[in-house]
Amino acid sequence: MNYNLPVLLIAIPILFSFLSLILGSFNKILSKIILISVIIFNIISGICIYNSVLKNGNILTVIGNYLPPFGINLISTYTSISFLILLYIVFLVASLIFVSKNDDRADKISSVLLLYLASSTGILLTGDIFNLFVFIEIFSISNIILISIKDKKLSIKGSLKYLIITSIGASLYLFGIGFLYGILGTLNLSEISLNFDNISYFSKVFIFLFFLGSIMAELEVFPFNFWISDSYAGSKNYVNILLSGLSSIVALYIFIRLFLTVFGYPTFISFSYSLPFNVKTLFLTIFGLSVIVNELAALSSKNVKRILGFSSASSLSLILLSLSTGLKNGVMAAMLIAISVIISKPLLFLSSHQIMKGKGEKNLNSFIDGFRRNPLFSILFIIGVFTLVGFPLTPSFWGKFLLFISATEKISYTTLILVIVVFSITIELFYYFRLMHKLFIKDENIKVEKTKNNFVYIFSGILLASIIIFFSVKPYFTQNIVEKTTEDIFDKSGYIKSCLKSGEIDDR
Amino acid sequence: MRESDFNVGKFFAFLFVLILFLFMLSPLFEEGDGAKIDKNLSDIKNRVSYFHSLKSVKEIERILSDNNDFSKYREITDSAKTVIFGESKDLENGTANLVTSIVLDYRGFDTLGELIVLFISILGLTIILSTLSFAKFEEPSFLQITGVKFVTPFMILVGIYIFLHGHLSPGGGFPAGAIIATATLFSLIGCKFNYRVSNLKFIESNAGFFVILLATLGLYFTGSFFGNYLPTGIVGKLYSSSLILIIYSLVGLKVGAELSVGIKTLYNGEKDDDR
Amino acid sequence: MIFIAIIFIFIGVLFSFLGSLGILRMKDTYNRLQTSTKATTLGAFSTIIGVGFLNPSWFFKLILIAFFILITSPIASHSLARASHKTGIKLEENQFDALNNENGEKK
Amino acid sequence: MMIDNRTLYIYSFIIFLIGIYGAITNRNLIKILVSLSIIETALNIFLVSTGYINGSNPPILHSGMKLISPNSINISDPLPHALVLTAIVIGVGTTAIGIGLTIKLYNHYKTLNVNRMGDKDEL
Repeated sequence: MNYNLPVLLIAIPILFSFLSLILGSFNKILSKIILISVIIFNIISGICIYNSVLKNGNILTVIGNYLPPFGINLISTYTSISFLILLYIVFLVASLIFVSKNDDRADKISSVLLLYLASSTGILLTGDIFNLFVFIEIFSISNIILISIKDKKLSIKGSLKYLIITSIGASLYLFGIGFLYGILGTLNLSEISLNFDNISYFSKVFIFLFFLGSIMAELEVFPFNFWISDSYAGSKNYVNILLSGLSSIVALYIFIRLFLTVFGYPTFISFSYSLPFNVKTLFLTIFGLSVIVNELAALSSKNVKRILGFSSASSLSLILLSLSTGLKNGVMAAMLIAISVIISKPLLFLSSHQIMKGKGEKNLNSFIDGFRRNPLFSILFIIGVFTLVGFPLTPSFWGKFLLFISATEKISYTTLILVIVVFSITIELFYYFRLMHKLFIKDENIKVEKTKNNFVYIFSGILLASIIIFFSVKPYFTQNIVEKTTEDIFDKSGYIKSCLKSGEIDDR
Repeated sequence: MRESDFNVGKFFAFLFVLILFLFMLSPLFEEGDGAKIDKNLSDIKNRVSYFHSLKSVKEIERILSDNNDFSKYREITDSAKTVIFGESKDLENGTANLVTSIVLDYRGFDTLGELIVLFISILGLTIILSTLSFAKFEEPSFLQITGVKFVTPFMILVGIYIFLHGHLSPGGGFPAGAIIATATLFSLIGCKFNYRVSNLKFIESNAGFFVILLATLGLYFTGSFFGNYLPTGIVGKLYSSSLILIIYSLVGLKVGAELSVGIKTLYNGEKDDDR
Repeated sequence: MIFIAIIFIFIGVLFSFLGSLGILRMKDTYNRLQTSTKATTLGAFSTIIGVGFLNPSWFFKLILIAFFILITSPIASHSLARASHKTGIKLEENQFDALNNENGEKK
Repeated sequence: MMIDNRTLYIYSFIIFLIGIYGAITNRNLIKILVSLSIIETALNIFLVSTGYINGSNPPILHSGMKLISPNSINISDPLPHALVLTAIVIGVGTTAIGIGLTIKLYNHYKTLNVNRMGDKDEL
C-alpha cells in the first residue's frame, strides 16, 4: 500500500538540482548531463507507476510516516499519472533544446529547470491543499526566472507582470486556505471534499471565488492574461515550449482537481439554486469571453510568437469551456483537445523557430519562402496546425465533435457553445492559413539557402509529430485513455477512499 | 498620466475596494450555520492539529486502522496522551515548541518546499542580476567600523543559539538564517568584508543536499520520506527532538548563506567578485 | 513595586510617542533623526527598567538588551545621517553646513 | 475593545484591501511591490487569527506546563503558525525576485514609472 516511488519523482530532481550547482561549478557539461539523466529517470519511473496504477488503482504515498489526514500525502491517480507522462515528454524536448545551446549560466538554469520539474510533479501528485500552494509558488517563481532569462526589456517586463499577478493570486489562494482551515479544521484535499457540502452558503461562495481568482493567472483567462503577450514574445524557445505545453497541463490539472474533484460538481449544481448567479453560466461566460478575446488578440498581432501564445491561451480556454459543461461528453472532449494542444503547441513553437531562423525580425514576413528554406520543419508546422485546428481524424477533431454533441444535450447553452466554437475555429483557420500561405510564397529576388537543422531539433520535432500521428491513427487507444481519465475525474468517492479508506458520498 | 485622470481612476479603485470589503464581511453576519467560522474557532478539538499538539497521531492511527475509517478521527479525542514538560519521554517527537514539531515533523514536506522557494528565488536573483554591476559604495567611517566589529560576533552567536534551540523556544532555522545574513550585511557595509559568492553557494547547496539526503534516508529506515529514525528524548531537553535539531541547523546555515548571497548580489552584482 | 514599574513603563511609552510625533512634526531628515533616536533610546530604556521591576528574574537579560540598544542606536543614527549627508540632502531652514566649505561644496 | 477573531478578521480585510488599492492605483514599481507585501502582511494576520483562541497560551511548552486531553487543552492552534512561517518565507522570495527585476528594468528605462516604459522600442 505504501508505495514510495512517487515521492522519488519529486525528491530526486530536488536532490540533483543542488548537485547540479555543486558539480556545475567545476564543469558546466556535468549539470547538463544531470538534467537529462534525471528526466530519463523520471520518465521510466513514471511509466512504472502508470502500470501499477492501471493494475491496482490509486496509489497513496505517505510522507513522514503519518497517515492522512494527519500528515502530507501524495495520491497518484490515473489522470495525474497520465498527465505526468505527457508533461515529461514535453519537458524532455525543452531540456534537449536547452542542452544543445551554449550558455554561461547553464548550471544555474539547469538547476532551475530541475526544480521546475519537481514542482510541476508535486502539483500533479499532492493531496494536500497547502502543499499544493507551496508547489504552485515554486512553479510560478521558476516560470518568472525562465521568462526573464533572455535579458531583454520585453522579457523582464513580461516576467514582472507575471510576478505581480501571481503574487496577488497566491494571496487570494492563501485567504481561501485560511477560510477552509478555519471552518473545516483540515488541509487534506480528500477530507475537504468530503465535508465541503456542509459549509454555509456565503463561506462556500467566498472560498470558491478566492480559489477561482487565484488560479485565473495560471489559466491565462481573459482579465488576467495581459502577461501573455510580453512573456511569450520575449522569452527563449525552450521557455516558450515550457510555457505553452507544461504550464497549461499544470493549470488544467489544478482546475480539474480543485473544482471538479474537491469542490465537486454536485456542489456546483446545488450552488446554482441559491446563488444570485449560476456557477455554470459564470464559467461559460468567463471562458467563452476569454476564447474570443484571445483569438482576436492573436488575429491582430504581427509577431509570430505572440500569435502562437495567444492561440495557446485561447485553446486552453476552450478546454476549460468544455470542462465546465460538466457533462461526461464535455469532459471527454476537453481531454481530447488537451492532448492535441499540449503536444502540438510545442511542435508549432519549435518549427516556427526553425523556419524563422536567420531572420532578424520575428514577424509574419519572416515566414516567406519558408518551405524552400526548411522543408522538414514546414511540414511539421503544417502537421501541428492541422492537429490544433481539428483536421478530421486528429484527437482535436473528435474533441470538437464531442463538444458539439454535449452542447446539444443541455439545450440552454447550445447556442452559446456552438457560436464560440465555430467562431474560434474560423479565426484560427484564418490566421494559421495566412501563416501557411506565406510559407509557399516564392521570393524570386533573393537566393534561397537551406537552413542547417540541429540534430536535437529534428529529433524532438519528429518525436512530437509521431506522437500526434500515433494518437490520430489509433483512435481506439486514444478513446481508451480518454474514457479512463474521464471516469477518474468524476470518481470523487474513489479519490476519497484511496486517501481516507472511507467516505461514502453520492456522486452526482 | 495627468492629475485629473488619476483622480477618476482612484475613485473607481476606491469604490471597487469598498464593494469588496462589504462582500468580505458577509460571511461574518450570516444567520444559523453561517457563524460556523466563529463557532469552530473557539475549539481546537475539531482540528487536525489537536492530535499534533498532543503528539498522539500514531495512537489515533492505530485505533483508526482497526475501524478502517480515517474520516471519523474527530470522535475519538479521549485517547490522546498527556504531555508534560520535562517529564514525558519517548513521544513521537520531543519538541517543546509545537509549531516546530508541525513545521519539521508532521508537515516537513512543506518546509522542504519553503526552503526551495528561498533557494530558487536567490538563484533567480543571481541569474537576473548577473549582467549588472552597481556603483561602488562610500568608505565606512571610524564609528561604523568599530561598531560593526563589536556587534557582528554577537549576532552570529545569537543566530547559532536560535537555530540550535529551534525546538525549544520561538525561532528556528529561518529567523536564525536571517540574523546571520544581517551580520554579513553589517560586515559588508561596515568593514568591507568581501566574501566570495561561490563559497557561500557551495555551503548553501551542500546544506540543501544534506537536508534532502537525511529526508531520503527516512525512506530506508522507516519506509517513508521524511520519517524520523533517530530516538527521541525527554521533552524540553536539548537532545530531545530526533531529526529536527540536525535539519534545523542545516536550514539555518543554508538560509544564512542564501540570504548573504542575495545581499551580495544586490550590493555589488555578481560580476566583479571571483571569476 | 508594580506601581514603580508602571510609572517607568508609562514614561517609556510617553517618550516613544513623543519621538514618533517628532518624526511627523520635524521638517527635515536630520531633525527627524534626532527626535527619533533620542526619544526612542530613553523610551526603550525606561520601559526596560519598568519590566525589570515587574520581573526581577529577567534582570540579566534586560541589562544585555539595554547594553545592545545603547551600542547600536547611536551607530545607526550616525550612519543614517552620514548617508543622507553624502547623498546631498540639505537642511530645511538653516542652509549653513559646518561640514562644507564656504562655497557650499563638500570638503 | 476586546480583541477576538472577528475583529482580527475585519482588520486583516482592511489591510488587504489597502494593499489591493495601492497595487491598483500606484504607477511606481517599488510602490506596487510595497503594496504586495502589505497584502502578504494582511494574509499573515488572517492566518494567525484563524488559530487564535481567546485567552489561550502560546503553543510552546515551558517548565511546569502540561497538556492534558481532552478538556484542559488551553493553547492556541499551532498549525496556522506553521503556515504563516511558510507564507512569510515565500513572500520574502517573491519580493526578492521582484526587486531584482525592478532594478533591471530601472537600468533599461531609467525610470520607475510604469506608464513611461514605452512599447515602441521593441517589436
